[in-house]
Amino acid sequence: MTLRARLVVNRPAFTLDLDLHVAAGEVVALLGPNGAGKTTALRALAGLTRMSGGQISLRGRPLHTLPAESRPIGMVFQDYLLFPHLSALDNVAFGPRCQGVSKAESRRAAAALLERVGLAGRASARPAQLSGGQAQRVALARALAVRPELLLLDEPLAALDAHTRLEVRSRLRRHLADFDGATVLVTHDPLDAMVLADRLIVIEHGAIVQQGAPAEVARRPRTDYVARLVGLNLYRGTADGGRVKVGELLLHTCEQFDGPAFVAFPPAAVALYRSRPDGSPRNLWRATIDGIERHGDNVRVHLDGPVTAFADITPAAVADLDLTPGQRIWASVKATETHAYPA
Amino acid sequence: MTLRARLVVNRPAFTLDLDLHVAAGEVVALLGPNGAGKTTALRALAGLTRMSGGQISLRGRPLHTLPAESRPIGMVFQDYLLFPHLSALDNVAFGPRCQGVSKAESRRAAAALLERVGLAGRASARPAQLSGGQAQRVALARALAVRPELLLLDEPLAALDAHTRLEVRSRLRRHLADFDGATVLVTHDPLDAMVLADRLIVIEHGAIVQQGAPAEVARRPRTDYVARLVGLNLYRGTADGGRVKVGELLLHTCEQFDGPAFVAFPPAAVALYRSRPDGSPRNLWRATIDGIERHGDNVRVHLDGPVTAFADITPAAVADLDLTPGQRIWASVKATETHAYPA
Amino acid sequence: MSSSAPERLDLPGPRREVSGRLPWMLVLPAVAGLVFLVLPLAGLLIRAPWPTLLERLAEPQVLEALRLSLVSATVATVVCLLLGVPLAWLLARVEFPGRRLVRALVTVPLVLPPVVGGVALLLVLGRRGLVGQWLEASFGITLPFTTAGVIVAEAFVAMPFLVISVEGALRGADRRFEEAAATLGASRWTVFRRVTLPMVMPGVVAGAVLCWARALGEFGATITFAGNFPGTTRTMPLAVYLALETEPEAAIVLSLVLLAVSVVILASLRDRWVSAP
Amino acid sequence: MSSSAPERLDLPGPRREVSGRLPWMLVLPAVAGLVFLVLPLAGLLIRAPWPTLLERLAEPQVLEALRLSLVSATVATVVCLLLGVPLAWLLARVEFPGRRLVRALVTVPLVLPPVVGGVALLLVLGRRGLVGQWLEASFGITLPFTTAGVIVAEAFVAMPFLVISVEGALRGADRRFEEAAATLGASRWTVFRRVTLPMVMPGVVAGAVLCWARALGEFGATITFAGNFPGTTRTMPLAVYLALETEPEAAIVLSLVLLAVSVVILASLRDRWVSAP
Amino acid sequence: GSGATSPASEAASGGDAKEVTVFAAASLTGTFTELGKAFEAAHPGTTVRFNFGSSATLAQQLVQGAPADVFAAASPATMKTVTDAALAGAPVTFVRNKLRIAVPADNPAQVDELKDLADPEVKVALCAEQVPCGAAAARALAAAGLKVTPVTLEQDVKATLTKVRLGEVDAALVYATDVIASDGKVTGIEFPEADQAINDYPIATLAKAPAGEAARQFVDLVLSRQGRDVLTEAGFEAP
Ligand SMILES: Nc1ncnc2c1ncn2[C@@H]1O[C@H](COP(=O)(O)OP(=O)(O)OP(=O)(O)O)[C@@H](O)[C@H]1O
Ligand SMILES: Nc1ncnc2c1ncn2[C@@H]1O[C@H](COP(=O)(O)OP(=O)(O)OP(=O)(O)O)[C@@H](O)[C@H]1O
Ligand SMILES: [Mg+2]
Ligand SMILES: [Mg+2]
Repeated sequence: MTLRARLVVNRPAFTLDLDLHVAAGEVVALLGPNGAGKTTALRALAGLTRMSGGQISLRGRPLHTLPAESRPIGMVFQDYLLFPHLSALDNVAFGPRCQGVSKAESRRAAAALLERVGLAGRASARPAQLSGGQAQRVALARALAVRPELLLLDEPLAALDAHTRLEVRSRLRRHLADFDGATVLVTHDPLDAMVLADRLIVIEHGAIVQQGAPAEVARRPRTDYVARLVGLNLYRGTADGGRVKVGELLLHTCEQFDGPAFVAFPPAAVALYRSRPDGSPRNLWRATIDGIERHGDNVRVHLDGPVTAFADITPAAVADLDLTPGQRIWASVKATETHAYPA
Repeated sequence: MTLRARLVVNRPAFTLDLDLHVAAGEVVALLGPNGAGKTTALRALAGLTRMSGGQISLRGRPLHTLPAESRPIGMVFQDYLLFPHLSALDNVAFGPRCQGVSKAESRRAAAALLERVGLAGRASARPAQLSGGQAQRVALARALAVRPELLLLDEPLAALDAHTRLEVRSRLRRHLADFDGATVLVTHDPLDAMVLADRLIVIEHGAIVQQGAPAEVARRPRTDYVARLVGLNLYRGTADGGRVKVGELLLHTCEQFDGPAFVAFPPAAVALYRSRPDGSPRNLWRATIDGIERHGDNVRVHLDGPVTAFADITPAAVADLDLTPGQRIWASVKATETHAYPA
Repeated sequence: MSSSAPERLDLPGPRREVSGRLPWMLVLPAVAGLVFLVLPLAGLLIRAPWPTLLERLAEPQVLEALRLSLVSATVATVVCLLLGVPLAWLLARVEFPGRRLVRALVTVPLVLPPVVGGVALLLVLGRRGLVGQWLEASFGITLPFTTAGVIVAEAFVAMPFLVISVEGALRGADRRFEEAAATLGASRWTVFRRVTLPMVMPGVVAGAVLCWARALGEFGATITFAGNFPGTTRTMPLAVYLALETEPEAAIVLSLVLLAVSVVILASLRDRWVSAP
Repeated sequence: MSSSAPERLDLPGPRREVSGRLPWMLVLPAVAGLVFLVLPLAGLLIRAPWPTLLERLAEPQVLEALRLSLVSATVATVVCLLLGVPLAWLLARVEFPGRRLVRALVTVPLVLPPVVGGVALLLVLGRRGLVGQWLEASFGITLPFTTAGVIVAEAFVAMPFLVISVEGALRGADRRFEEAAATLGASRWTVFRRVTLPMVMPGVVAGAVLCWARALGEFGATITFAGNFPGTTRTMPLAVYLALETEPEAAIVLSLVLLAVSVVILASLRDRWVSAP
Repeated sequence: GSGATSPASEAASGGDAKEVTVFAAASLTGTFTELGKAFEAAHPGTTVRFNFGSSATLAQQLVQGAPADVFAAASPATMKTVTDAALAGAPVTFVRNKLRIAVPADNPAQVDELKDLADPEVKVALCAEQVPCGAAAARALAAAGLKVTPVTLEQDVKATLTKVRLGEVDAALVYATDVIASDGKVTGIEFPEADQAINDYPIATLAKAPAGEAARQFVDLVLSRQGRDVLTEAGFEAP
């Protein structure tokens, strides 16, 4: 293990208490809703927020006793924090300079890094003259420039446009693959997390609610937040063989087991009917339309009823069914698309 | 037309020159790569950046002769700019107070707006105590509080987590639907643009490169940036009946016309083969693998060759084909999936 | 390990800063600077005639001078705030021709030896002065040799401190918050009052402290413009000057009284104000 | 219309500000403040004996005093920067017990009447002073009656201006940039030198200007501590004071020379520094 | 406070003058304060308000229209500024002040007479020639035919005395009154050349004296036997 940490931060209305273990070369993504404590956790790792308890060790050496500047970390901040009085180049060269590298050498390294993030032409610009996304890329280059053992990224791609994002994401991925230290990445974007991370840690209210490989988390969400993140409808209930009781509703599933359970199905698996259908779907309930919005090429329908659910249907289907908010409707899901797993 | 504007801003290394017409109740999304001039355009509309030329009229009245504070606008900034010395509530109440509404009434309205963005519980927090996403939502509420005729949003959802984003997005959508003024929205997220906007304007290097309904733009991208944004491979060539010549390569398409043309096909339509296939696909070429990355549940393969392209294939296919970067390979696309349209 | 109860950190010292060791390159000169500023005070304390100190403090003249000093310095500071903060704003936020010259002119009262400043005030606001004549004829106001004159002299000498501090703070402030306020419909006055001013409050407080302290110690302009009448214009520094004529020890006592009062006032006020935003 | 050539805006006036009309609530007091500061200067200008002015300026004694004033004020400002900026940093960035008291003590030289300040300096650094005795015995250094003494007196009186301005600027600066620098491996000293200091440069410049101007106008402490001898310790304010005793016109001329020189220097320097970041 | 109008104009508007405003040189602080009390005792209902300062500053204030009844200056030159402006009647010299050599109580440089000051080893402080004590010192030294190089030329006699009190200089030329006021911390040495450099203190009522009669009565008190006793006790000499 490269990084082993227990991070405890107490604030008046908020407590963070996390165990974080990241192997050498591993990329861990920290996901969670706004205010979950992701930034706080990164700041504690960086030595910028005092911990109320816990400890951090990196490659066996204790880190929490070191001041921020002695920790072998690189950090990209949520709002960049580029030094306003230095050019983009000098911002990137700042770290190497602090490590005692000569001025000329630092600038050469910085220029190379700026090139890598596609900003060779803006090297002499001040941060105030950079657009939001340009600034973000300079911040990324600045953090990479110190050749850190632990890389901390607070939403490194949030301000990038889709085009640049793809490029920087895949470059970042390659860099992270070369990188033999530990990486902790905060992001809101499930795609970033899936592409970049080897493991996801989902935190809510300062505590871990789920962790695992991206595919595992995506398949078996354990909280509403994760379910929305990966685009599934999720319920908690009690399994009894092949059936799970969720409130009033009984859902048939493929899995067979007993006890507390989660049930999940994708919005696209939900079919809607104006009148009660006489078909094979085993899971059927009466719902009220709460809202309709475009969602990619499809339309996402918000359903209220014994369970709240999203249904994704085609625009053609919306026209056929003549759906309007407030309307009563039948919803069904095939048992084969409904997955249950122990809670 | 509610808003008619021609925005001209000259900077040493950058010129913005846009025509912008937004109808009452219409939502226009401004998309473009980093540094394209999106923020500059919004600032010119708001009266914060001096225009070098052009004019703005809103409901027939000239706007460009008014100072910023007299323009009936609401603006959400890319980096929030919440007043650090005021509580969240007082930030939101600031606008109404400036319009002469009584203190008690302003605070009531502000509290209602905070409730709408789901932050009723953080009303008394200072901006420094809010997480990034919370701050963004307060900024949104603050801009809505002035009941603007023209709403300017600079990446209003960028810092929100997927869960909150969905909620705030659909709430924002509902608000924009009620709203009878014009809205201009800057975003990097194609989904935000598709869901929220009635029309997209894509700008690059300060000029409009494409505009139209979201579906139209998504189907027929006209620049590389837009193609990546909507996830298509795009090439420019010369059509000659059902065939388009792109560099060395001849691509067969469904459409029949002559002259300069764009050709587009989705990455998922690209099939890869270790040896030359003997099948129906008419469009076949030899490519080199430039990179491989996870992309959602699939794998995205970067191809080099007569044309550069992305191919999305399943992880199982990667294993079967035993793909590695640098490898030579055959790529094909069916003519039925290849769309051409005049350039 | 991952499920163990949170352990307390074992940090050396009770107040260890997160951001590391103090750099001696900064601490050493800082301490040297502090010693340089405070040591002369120690000299005064050693020389002070402690036995007679209390009895001197009870003299009504001393209390009168102290009260007058505090009142006039405070009123002068208020005057400076009312005129100086807008002036600083003008210099920092409005482009006008000759701004550079105006900015340099603001420092004039700083460079002018205070006694000459007093003469200049007499030339302008004295009974036969340019403006003074007219003030007396039209409104019956005479400033020289009155408490109002003391305030005018102190404000004249102390205002540059305020203006320059506040201007520096204004230039350092992020103007984009003002832009955000403008998009919310705030006029420049509202922006100033509700956004700019609260954001530069630490700078204003620092300026006001400088201004108040300078006004409290003002001597040359005051004695020249307002004279030296007990009860109306004899502030502590003037009393100190007269005491130097007769008994130098008394002058030290009076200075220490002035210092003690101002240190107590500053120590009790400033942190509260400064830490507000 | 959408394809017409860009038209020039027809804006009233050549320098119209984007953010709207100037608020009279600010402009009025600002102008009043400016008049208040500059009007007495007008009084001096009117009274100045213009015919004899040039001839007086040619006097070698005047040039000597001017040179001495500029040199000693500049050296004193450098001393204040070297000691005062670290002290301001200590007060703004390091928590230590008694910080509030120390912050108030820093203002002591402001409140102390300058003559008493000079006496205090003599008590400590004079020939028989606490430290002065030892300085003379060990290093043969005596400060009173030397140019070094002038610098010490000026630095003592002027340093609080620098410390308080810079401290205000430091408190106003966004500390998160310092955090970012720390994560890049910068020690607190490097953070200070390469991030904090450049970011608060406008505040430092403002403080240095105040400090320099105050040192240039220093009179009481200088004459008391360093004495008054042409060529070594007679600065312009001392020359002005003595001239005032016999010919007030000459004093006005000397003051105007001092003012003109400082206004020219400040007007030519400050904008360049201030607008840098 | 009562700051809106000046004390003197209040007295003037009272018709029957109840207040005498005296502008006096700072070196008269002790003696005049005592005489003021005596005057108030002798004229119940009348108060004396003093404005002590440097004679030059006071003259400047008077020329600029300061309302005052009496001006007592520390040198004829400053009085002349006021009489030249036709602001005062004929001045009368009411006391004179003689120079002394002042040395620290332990007299480290063993100074006994004026010519010792010419020794380059002796650190000497003099008043600047622009102020009365400096002018007097120059005259005395000229009379003795001595060339003294001081280390400093002080702006007033008290500043000069301070340098001696604190031992910064070995000797200085100050007034006899200053030596007496120093309470033994400074030793005064008489020297014969002092007779050539006597400083006169003139006093005058001002032309537009609002207190009129009372002002003349105060001047009379200063010139009276009682006034002379107070002044000579402080070290002044009768003219
Ligand atoms: N300086 C502070 N003082 C008090 N509370 C704070 C402070 N900074 C953050 N908080 C609170 O601590 C909690 C965690 O904040 P944090 O910034 O770590 O969230 P986050 O997960 O990074 O959210 P986001 O995704 O919105 O950036 C939030 O409730 C926030 O309001
Ligand atoms: N104050 C400035 N001075 C000079 N150039 C600037 C300034 N602000 C922006 N620019 C330049 O103007 C161009 C447009 O910038 P703008 O901020 O409008 O881009 P943007 O489209 O909003 O980008 P992003 O998506 O990254 O926010 C960029 O090339 C940028 O570098
Ligand atoms: Mg965060
Ligand atoms: Mg932008």
